[in-house]
Amino acid sequence: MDNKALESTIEAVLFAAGEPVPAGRIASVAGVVEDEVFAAAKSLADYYSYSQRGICLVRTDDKLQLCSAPEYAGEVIHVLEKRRPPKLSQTSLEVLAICAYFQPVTRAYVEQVRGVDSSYTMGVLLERGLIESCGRLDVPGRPTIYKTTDLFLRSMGITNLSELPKLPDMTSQDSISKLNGIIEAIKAEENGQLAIGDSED
Amino acid sequence: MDNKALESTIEAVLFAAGEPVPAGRIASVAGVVEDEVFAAAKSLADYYSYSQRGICLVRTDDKLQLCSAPEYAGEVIHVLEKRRPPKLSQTSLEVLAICAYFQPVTRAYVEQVRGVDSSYTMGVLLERGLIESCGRLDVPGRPTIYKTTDLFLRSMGITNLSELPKLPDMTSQDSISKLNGIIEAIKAEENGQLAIGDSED
Amino acid sequence: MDNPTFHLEGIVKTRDEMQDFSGPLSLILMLLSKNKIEIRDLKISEILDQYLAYIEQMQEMDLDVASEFVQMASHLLYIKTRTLLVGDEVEELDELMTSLEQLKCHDAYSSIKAITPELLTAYSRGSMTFSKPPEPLNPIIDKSYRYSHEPRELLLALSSVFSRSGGVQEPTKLVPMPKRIIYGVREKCLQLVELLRSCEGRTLKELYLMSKSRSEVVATFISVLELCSSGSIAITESGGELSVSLVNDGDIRLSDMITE
Repeated sequence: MDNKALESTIEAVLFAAGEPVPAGRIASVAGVVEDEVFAAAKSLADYYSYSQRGICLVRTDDKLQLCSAPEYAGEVIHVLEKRRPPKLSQTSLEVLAICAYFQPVTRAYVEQVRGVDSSYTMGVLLERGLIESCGRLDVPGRPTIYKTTDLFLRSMGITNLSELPKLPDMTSQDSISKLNGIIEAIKAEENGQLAIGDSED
Repeated sequence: MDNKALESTIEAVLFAAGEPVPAGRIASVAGVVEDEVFAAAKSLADYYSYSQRGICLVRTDDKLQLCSAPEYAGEVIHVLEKRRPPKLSQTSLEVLAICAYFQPVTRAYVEQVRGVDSSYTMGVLLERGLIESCGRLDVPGRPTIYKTTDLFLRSMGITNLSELPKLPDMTSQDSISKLNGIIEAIKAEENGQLAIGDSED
Repeated sequence: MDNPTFHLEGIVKTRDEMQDFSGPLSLILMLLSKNKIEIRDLKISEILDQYLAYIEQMQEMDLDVASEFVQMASHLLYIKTRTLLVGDEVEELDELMTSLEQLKCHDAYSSIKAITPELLTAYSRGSMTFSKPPEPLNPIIDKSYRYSHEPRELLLALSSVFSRSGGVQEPTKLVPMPKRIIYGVREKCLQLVELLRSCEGRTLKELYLMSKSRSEVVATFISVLELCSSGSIAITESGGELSVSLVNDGDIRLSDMITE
C-alpha cells in the first residue's frame, strides 16, 4: 500500500468510525507497522491544516480521530443547531487541572487541595466526559479514583499528558524551611534521648 | 465567503452532521444562495473523487452528505468490525485437511472418511473461501466435487499444493504411526532440534 | 539480621503489597531494608541523611522532587516519631503532620491556579472541534478467511481423523473417487453455446466426436439434455442425422441458471 492509499484508507476508516481508533488496528489491516500509520496520519493532519480544510485529524495517545476544524465551529453550530460547548468555569478548570496533573486522584484529594467540597464540579466534568473513573483505591472505604479522558486531550489540543504545560513549582520556601527546622529538632531530640537511654543502662 | 472557505465550511458542517443536511440550511448560514452551495459541493465532490480520497460527497435531492468512500469499504469493515470472524475449529481443520490431501473430493467422501455428517462444515469452508466447487462427478446423482482455493494456499503460507507435507500411504497397517512420525519430524525441524541420530532411524 | 522485619502495620500488610508502592513509601522501605533494622531501632538522623543525599541526587538529575520531599519527610517523621512519643506529644505530632499536609496542598493549589489561564486558552480552541456519529457498517461482510496456519496442522487434523476411525480403510471401495477434475456441466453448456453460435448446424455426432475422453462425452451428453430442457437449443432430424441449433441466438440466461 503506497502512502497515498494509506492516507486515504486512514481517512475512510476514521470518517466511518467517528470515534478515536487505535492506530494499531489500522496498521494490521493495512499490513504496515504502526509507525507508518502515525507518519501517514501526521502528513494527512498537516495537509488538512495547511489547506485550511473543514476537518482536522487529532491524535490522542495511540489513537486517531477525525473532527471538524475549530475554524468552522460557528457555522457547524448554526447549521446543525448544536449546543455551543460550555465554557469551563474557574472552579471547573481548577478541579480539571488537579485531576490532570495529579491523576489518578480521589475526590477527597481534590477537596483537600482546594479546601472546599468539589463533588458537584467533579460530577460536571464526569458528565462532560473530560474525566472518568478508573478504579478504586485499595484503602478503607475504597474511594473511586479518576483520570482524564481522550476528550480531555483533544479539548486541550494535545496528544498526551506529557504535552500539558509544565506546572510551575510553587513549593513555598516557608514549607522547606519549616521542615528543615523540624528535622534539626528531631535530630537533636533523638540524640538527647539516646544519650539519656544510654546513661540509664 | 470565497469558494475555498465555502467548500471547507460545507466539509466541516457535513462532517459534524454525519447525516444528510439540506443545502438551504448551509446557504443561509454561509450567507450565499443555495446554488452556490451546490456548486461548491460539486467541486468538493469532484476533488474527493479525482484525488481518490477516503471520503466522498453525495447529493440526494436538495440534501448533501459526506460518506466514507466505497473503495475503502473492505478496510473500514476490517478495522471497525468488533467481532472478528472465528478461527477454524478442529472439525473445520479436519474437513479442510481431507479436502486438501484427497482433492478433488465429494461431500460423501469427506463424510465417509470422518464418519460423521460434514455438510455444515463444508458450507463454512465454502463461505470462507477456503474450498470451492470445481464441477460434478460423472456418477449417478452427479455429486459436486470440491478443491482448495488460492486463499487456502495463502492461509497455509504455501504457493502450491506440492508444498504441503507429504502424506504416507494411508492404506497400510502402520499408516497412523507413520503419519505421526512425519508430524514429529516437522515439529522437530521447526524447532531446529533435528538430531543427527534421528536420521539413522 | 539478614532478613529485615518491617513494623509498618497499617501501611504495609504483606511483602507482596510492597511491589505496588512507588514514590515516598517505597523509598522508606528501600532505606529500611538497607539498614536492615526494625524501625523501632532506627536512627532517624541516619535515615534523614540518606534521604537528603537521595534528594540531592534527584535534584542533580533535574527531577521535580520538591513537593515529594515534603510528603516523604513528613511520612518518615510520622512513622519514627510515633514510636518515640506518648500522649500530648502524639497530638502535637499529628498537628505538625496536618500543618505539613496543608502546606503541601496549599503549594499544589497555588501551582494549579497559576496554570489555569493557560489551560483555558488551550481549551477554548480545542473544545470547538466536533466529532461525528459513527457510520453504519455495511452489512455485507466479507467472510473470507483471514488467519494463517502451518501445513502441519492439516496433518495433525488428518491424524486425529484416522485415529478416531480406528485405522484406515480404502475409501475408494465405497465411494468412487474422481481421478481428476472432470468437465462441469455448466462449463460444457457454455462451451456448446459458444460453439453453436460461431458455427450453426452441428450434428449431435460431431459434438460427441469432439470429446477427448469418456467423461467429456458424458458431460456433452448431459449438457445437451440440459440445454434442450431449458429451450436454449433445438435438435432436428434430417437424413438420419440429428442436427443441433441454437434457439433465440443462444440466449444463455436459462443455461446460466444451471448451477450445481
